[in-house]
Amino acid sequence: MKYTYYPGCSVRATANIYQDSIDAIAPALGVELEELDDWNCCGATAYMSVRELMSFAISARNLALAEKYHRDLVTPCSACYLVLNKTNHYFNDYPEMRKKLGQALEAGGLSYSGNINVRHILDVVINDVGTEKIASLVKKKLKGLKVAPYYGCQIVRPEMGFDDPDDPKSMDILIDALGAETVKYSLKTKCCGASLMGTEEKMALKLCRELLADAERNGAHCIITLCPLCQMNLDIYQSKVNSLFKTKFKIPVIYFTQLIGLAMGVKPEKLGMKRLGVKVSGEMKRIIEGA
Amino acid sequence: MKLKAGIYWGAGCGGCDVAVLDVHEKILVVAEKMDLLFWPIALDFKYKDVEAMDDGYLDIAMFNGGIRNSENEEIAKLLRKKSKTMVALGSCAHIGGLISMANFHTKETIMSRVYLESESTDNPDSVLPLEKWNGGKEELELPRFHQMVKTLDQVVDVDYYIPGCPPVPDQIVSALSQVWEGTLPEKGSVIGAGTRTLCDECPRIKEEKTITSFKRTVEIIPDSEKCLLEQGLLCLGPVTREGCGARCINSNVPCRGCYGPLEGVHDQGAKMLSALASVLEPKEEKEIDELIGQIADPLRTFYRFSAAASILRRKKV
Amino acid sequence: MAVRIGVYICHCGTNIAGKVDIAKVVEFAKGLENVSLVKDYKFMCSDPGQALLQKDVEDGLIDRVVVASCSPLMHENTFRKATERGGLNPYLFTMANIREQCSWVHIDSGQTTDKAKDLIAAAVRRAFLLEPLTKREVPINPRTVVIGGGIAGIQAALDLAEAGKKVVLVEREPSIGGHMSKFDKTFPTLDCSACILTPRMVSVGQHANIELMTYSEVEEVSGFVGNFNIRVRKKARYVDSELCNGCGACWEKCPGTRVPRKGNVHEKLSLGPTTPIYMPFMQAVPAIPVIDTETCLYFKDDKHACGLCAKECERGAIDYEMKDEIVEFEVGNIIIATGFQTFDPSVIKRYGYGEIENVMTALEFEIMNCASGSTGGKILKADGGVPGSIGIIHCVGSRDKHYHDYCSRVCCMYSLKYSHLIKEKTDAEVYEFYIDMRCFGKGYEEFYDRLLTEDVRFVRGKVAEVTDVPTCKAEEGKLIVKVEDTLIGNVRRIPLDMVILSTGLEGHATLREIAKKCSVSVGQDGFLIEKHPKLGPVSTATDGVFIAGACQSPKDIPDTVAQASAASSAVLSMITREKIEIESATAEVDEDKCSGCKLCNTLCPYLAVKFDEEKGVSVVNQALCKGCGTCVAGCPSGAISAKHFEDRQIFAEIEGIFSGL
Amino acid sequence: MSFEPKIVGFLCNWCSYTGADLAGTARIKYSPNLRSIRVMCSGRIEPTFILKALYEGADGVLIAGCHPGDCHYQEGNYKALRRHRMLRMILPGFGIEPERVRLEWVAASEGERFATIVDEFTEEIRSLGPLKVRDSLEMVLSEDVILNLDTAMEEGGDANEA
Repeated sequence: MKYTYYPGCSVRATANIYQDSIDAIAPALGVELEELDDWNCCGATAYMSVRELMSFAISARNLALAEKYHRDLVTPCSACYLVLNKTNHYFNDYPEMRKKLGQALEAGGLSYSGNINVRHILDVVINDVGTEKIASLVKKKLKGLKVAPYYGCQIVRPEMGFDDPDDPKSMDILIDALGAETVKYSLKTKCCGASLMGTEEKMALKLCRELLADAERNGAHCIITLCPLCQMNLDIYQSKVNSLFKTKFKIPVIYFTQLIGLAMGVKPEKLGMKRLGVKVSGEMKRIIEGA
Repeated sequence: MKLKAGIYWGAGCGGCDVAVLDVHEKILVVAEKMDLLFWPIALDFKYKDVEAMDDGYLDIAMFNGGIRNSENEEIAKLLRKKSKTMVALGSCAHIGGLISMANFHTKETIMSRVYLESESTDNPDSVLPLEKWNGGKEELELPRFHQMVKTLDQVVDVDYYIPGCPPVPDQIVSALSQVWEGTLPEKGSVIGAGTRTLCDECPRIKEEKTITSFKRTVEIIPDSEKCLLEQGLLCLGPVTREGCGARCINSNVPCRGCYGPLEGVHDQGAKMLSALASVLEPKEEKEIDELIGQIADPLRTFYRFSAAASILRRKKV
Repeated sequence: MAVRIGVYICHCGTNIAGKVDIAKVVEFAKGLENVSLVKDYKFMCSDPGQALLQKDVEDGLIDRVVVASCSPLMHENTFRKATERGGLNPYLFTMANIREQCSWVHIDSGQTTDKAKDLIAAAVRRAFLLEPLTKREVPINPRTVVIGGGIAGIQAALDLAEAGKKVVLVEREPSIGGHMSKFDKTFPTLDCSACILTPRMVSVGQHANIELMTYSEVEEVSGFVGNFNIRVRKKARYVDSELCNGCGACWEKCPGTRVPRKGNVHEKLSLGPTTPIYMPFMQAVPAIPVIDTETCLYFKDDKHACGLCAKECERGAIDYEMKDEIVEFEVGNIIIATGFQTFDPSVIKRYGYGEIENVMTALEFEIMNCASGSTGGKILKADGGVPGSIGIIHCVGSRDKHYHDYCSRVCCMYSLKYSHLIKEKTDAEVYEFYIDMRCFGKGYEEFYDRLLTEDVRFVRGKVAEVTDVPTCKAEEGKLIVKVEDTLIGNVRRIPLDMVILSTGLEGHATLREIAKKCSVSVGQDGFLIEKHPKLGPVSTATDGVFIAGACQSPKDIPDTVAQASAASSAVLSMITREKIEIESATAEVDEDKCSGCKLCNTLCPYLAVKFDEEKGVSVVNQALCKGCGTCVAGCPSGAISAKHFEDRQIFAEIEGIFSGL
Repeated sequence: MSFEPKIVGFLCNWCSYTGADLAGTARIKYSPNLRSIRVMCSGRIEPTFILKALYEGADGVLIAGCHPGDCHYQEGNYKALRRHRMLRMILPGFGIEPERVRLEWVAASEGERFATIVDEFTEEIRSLGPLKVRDSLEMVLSEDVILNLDTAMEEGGDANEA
């Protein structure tokens, strides 16, 4: 299965462990990712509310480039997934926007017909690769590992495309397929506060605390996520949450791709496990190393 | 007294004339009852022989082939004048026949296709048929190629129709016997055929129909016991008059509609379309389009034999 | 003899004459083929107007009638009758609609007049080809089947039975009573539901004219108005109703359970015994238990070791070998009263139903309130404690684009009733989260006013979510309702002990199936479509099939009872007629032309077209045919014709439209 | 004078004809180009009727039935839909734009919608221009016309010698 790959900025910087873990497992899953040549910023969420048209135009450039590949465009980042899909939607459903974007692209010597399918890498893993195949690749039993699936907000709002936005289950079934245990995690689609971290830090930390507390209350050994922003927020800022709210959270927050890698027996270093903010310890360490 | 008869071919393939010959030994019965006074394909007669006849001299004229050019039309009118009974023999004279599929093209496109564009054409000077040619001493005149194909009854008054492409020989004899026995039905009737559609004489098992896919004959070997339409083959039997003895059906091939529709059906193609659409399975526009998209050349499938007799008759220009 | 058509052109005061040049149209009509007289009149539908054409028919001046006036939907019948009074077959009349679809809708008077001419020319051509049709009558079987034994079915059955007519009442559940039997009090009067319902249920059980079939389902309906055949499956109860005296010894000794053994208070909610052999509630009619084979130990165990109830039954009424029974009978009319089911709120994940303890549906809360139920009418939390605060969320599944667009009409009122009951029984704080309060019935607004004085907190806003994840101390161990209070313009988080979801009403899951059996249509909202939304609320497109209660739309009890009585009186009016005229303009097969291709066999929604194996042709059952013409268009050989809408008549109309060109 | 299209409408009795009546009752104004023929159900409408209307001189044909799921006769409108989709496939063969035959769902309560549809359709047909099937056919036939037989023979009888 070959796809056009749109990495987005995060996985090439703050979230490079995401990229590492994808690289480590993709060949085994039979997923070939050909990077979109000359891609640019997705347009990002914040910019969209400041200069909408400009933002759409930036985003549409990626879609126009991708069209030449005649394949689905896959991104690992929820923000990119949201923005690219939103651009697609506006381009296809609003003739006025289509016209304007068409002109903008034309000025850059490009054109777009609106036929690119933008997908999240989780969608590819669950629906194209399939849990059956994933289960067959498991070498290390993760039995007893309690995992809280955290989907975050951008992938489900306003709609998810490949799962129920109110109660997504894709990572839940993935956890089952890997032999670990899904913990009930009712905040799975609540905001982690990432976009507030620069402006309203205390509010953002409060949102993080709620997510961490609920995971801990439900006995989770770790949280898995599919978004570079969520991961960074919950992982890097965990110590700040602890100092502000006098809590003692020590919950590793990893990418679902890392969990797959661990189960497949990939060396933790290759998955970027050593570069996490909150290191794997206690029960989780015992299960991972013991298995 | 022997009946006086004439047979003529208009625009056709000659299959109907052959069908007349195919009555085999029964031709003797025919010969006993009738004198053939005009049959250009088989016997040496001239138009002037016909012209010389008194009006109504012939008891019966059987005209096969459609009306494609001015000669066809002239002779149709001439024979009408000279005969008491005018019979349209075969699909072309009856409902236009295969040749009337030409009505989906204009005269110009046909001419250029045949004389200029076709793969086998060698015509470097782009010469097209002329209607008149002046050779200095004398002027030659060729029949004019008409804009469209017409059925016989679109140019003259027709008394009876014997359908089929070609008509079944036995049916020709039985129709003719009605002439000499004086048992002809009401004027305008179809003779030498049944009063129901082909499904009546089709021996296959018919069930209630819900069509989920269309197949072409090259794609499957149909079950020879079951209704072909139910197997997804576009069989025009339901909309076609019986009388052929289900020739195609018995060869495991769907009916193509040569015997034409029953009385009261104004447009064989549209009727088939209406009936067929009724029993398709899908209800959503997209699914419907997907399914009917499987029909190869729907226009010429539904109107294979009856284009000239259809309501619209031709492609509008 | 030549056809003589009379054309009558109506001015309709100035309604037509104001826009259509009547004089020109009259002149035009006079010039049409086969028209022997043309008259115009101020109001054709008036008595003198009708008399005008009637007399011309009587005098033998004309033998076809065309009236150009309003819509046939308005006055076709009027003029048909006038034609008939004149001595002509009413089907030799036709109409041209030059008002609703002409003079009222166009601006340019010249174009309007031209259109009127075309429409009249079309009608005249059609009239020329019209054929007389015979009126057809069928006798009506005086017996009626009522499907559904809720309050609607009970009311309809009793009305008919009291009038001396035989009724078969078919109920899916082991007892009649429906949803109303699960209610404790009814709004707004707060009278006890059981007290008003039970006597009616008993009357149904005892009435000589009512044959009651409970735990039974209608399997097949065939036939047509006045002459329906009904096939019912009586499901095996495993208790012989002839022998059982309802003593209860069986369930008292039964060791099994239908509810989770270790379940909490809410999971164990029940009105009747929770054993596998049970009565749904104590006032059940008939008072005969039934065995739930899913949970019964005898049936679950291959060795059939249990058998305790059979040992306990003094009358030997328990019969484990009992089989389903098929019963067939004939009736003249059908009343569908299958009621509603409540919306399943578990699909709204945000409200946590089924996930979070103490989030319950209205119906569960209703059962909890019932004095004879498993909590003895006490309002309790899942752990058995007394709630200190309760929230009621309105419009769950109703007025919501994602679920049902419509308002369920009863939720506001029952929610108010709950507030009152909670206040009466506990000291709990009560919150009502509403979008709009809809208190439209008699005494409803007064009830709302009363609740406003009972210290209930009304919060106007659609609840975003119900969660058990706390964000502060005060929320720990509570359900938190997150809602935008639109009256103060703030998002609030309100910690509560219990949340009741006021779930909406929807057509019963089996409604589509029963509708199909009875040839009745289901609308996009999932309820049955009545004949006319205003003027035919209890009849349907199928003659002899009537509807009552919440199967037509969400309804409260008074409206349901009213509609049930309306349905039964409609049935009575049919029965009293003894005979009914049925559609004359039906489809007909010319058997000489039909080849038996069976193409038409699947087309009829009323199953009127059947294949006659003996003759080898398809035939249209004239009594079942409603004249839609679908089979006619589908018949490839032209063997089926539509009386009054024949091909040639429609062709003539088309030609008429263009005859003036 | 600008081209005034003539459109034939086939309306089902229960939804569309009633909807059209409602437009009247509400005095909603719309183009006067439609001439309606009432049938009981859109399931009765045969492609033959449409071809006939086009042949006789209609520039466009409107078929209107109940919305899917709301058919008075349960499923007649689905048959109308399928027939319409199939008819669209063959119309170009007869040189007729498929857009000239339009299928719409109009409920009994949709008077305004009916008026809008008629207005829109009228304008669409206006922009497509006149159809004139019959006129064009007659013109073609006149090009082919054979002289009266008797005169033809008098004038050119000799030419027939073969």
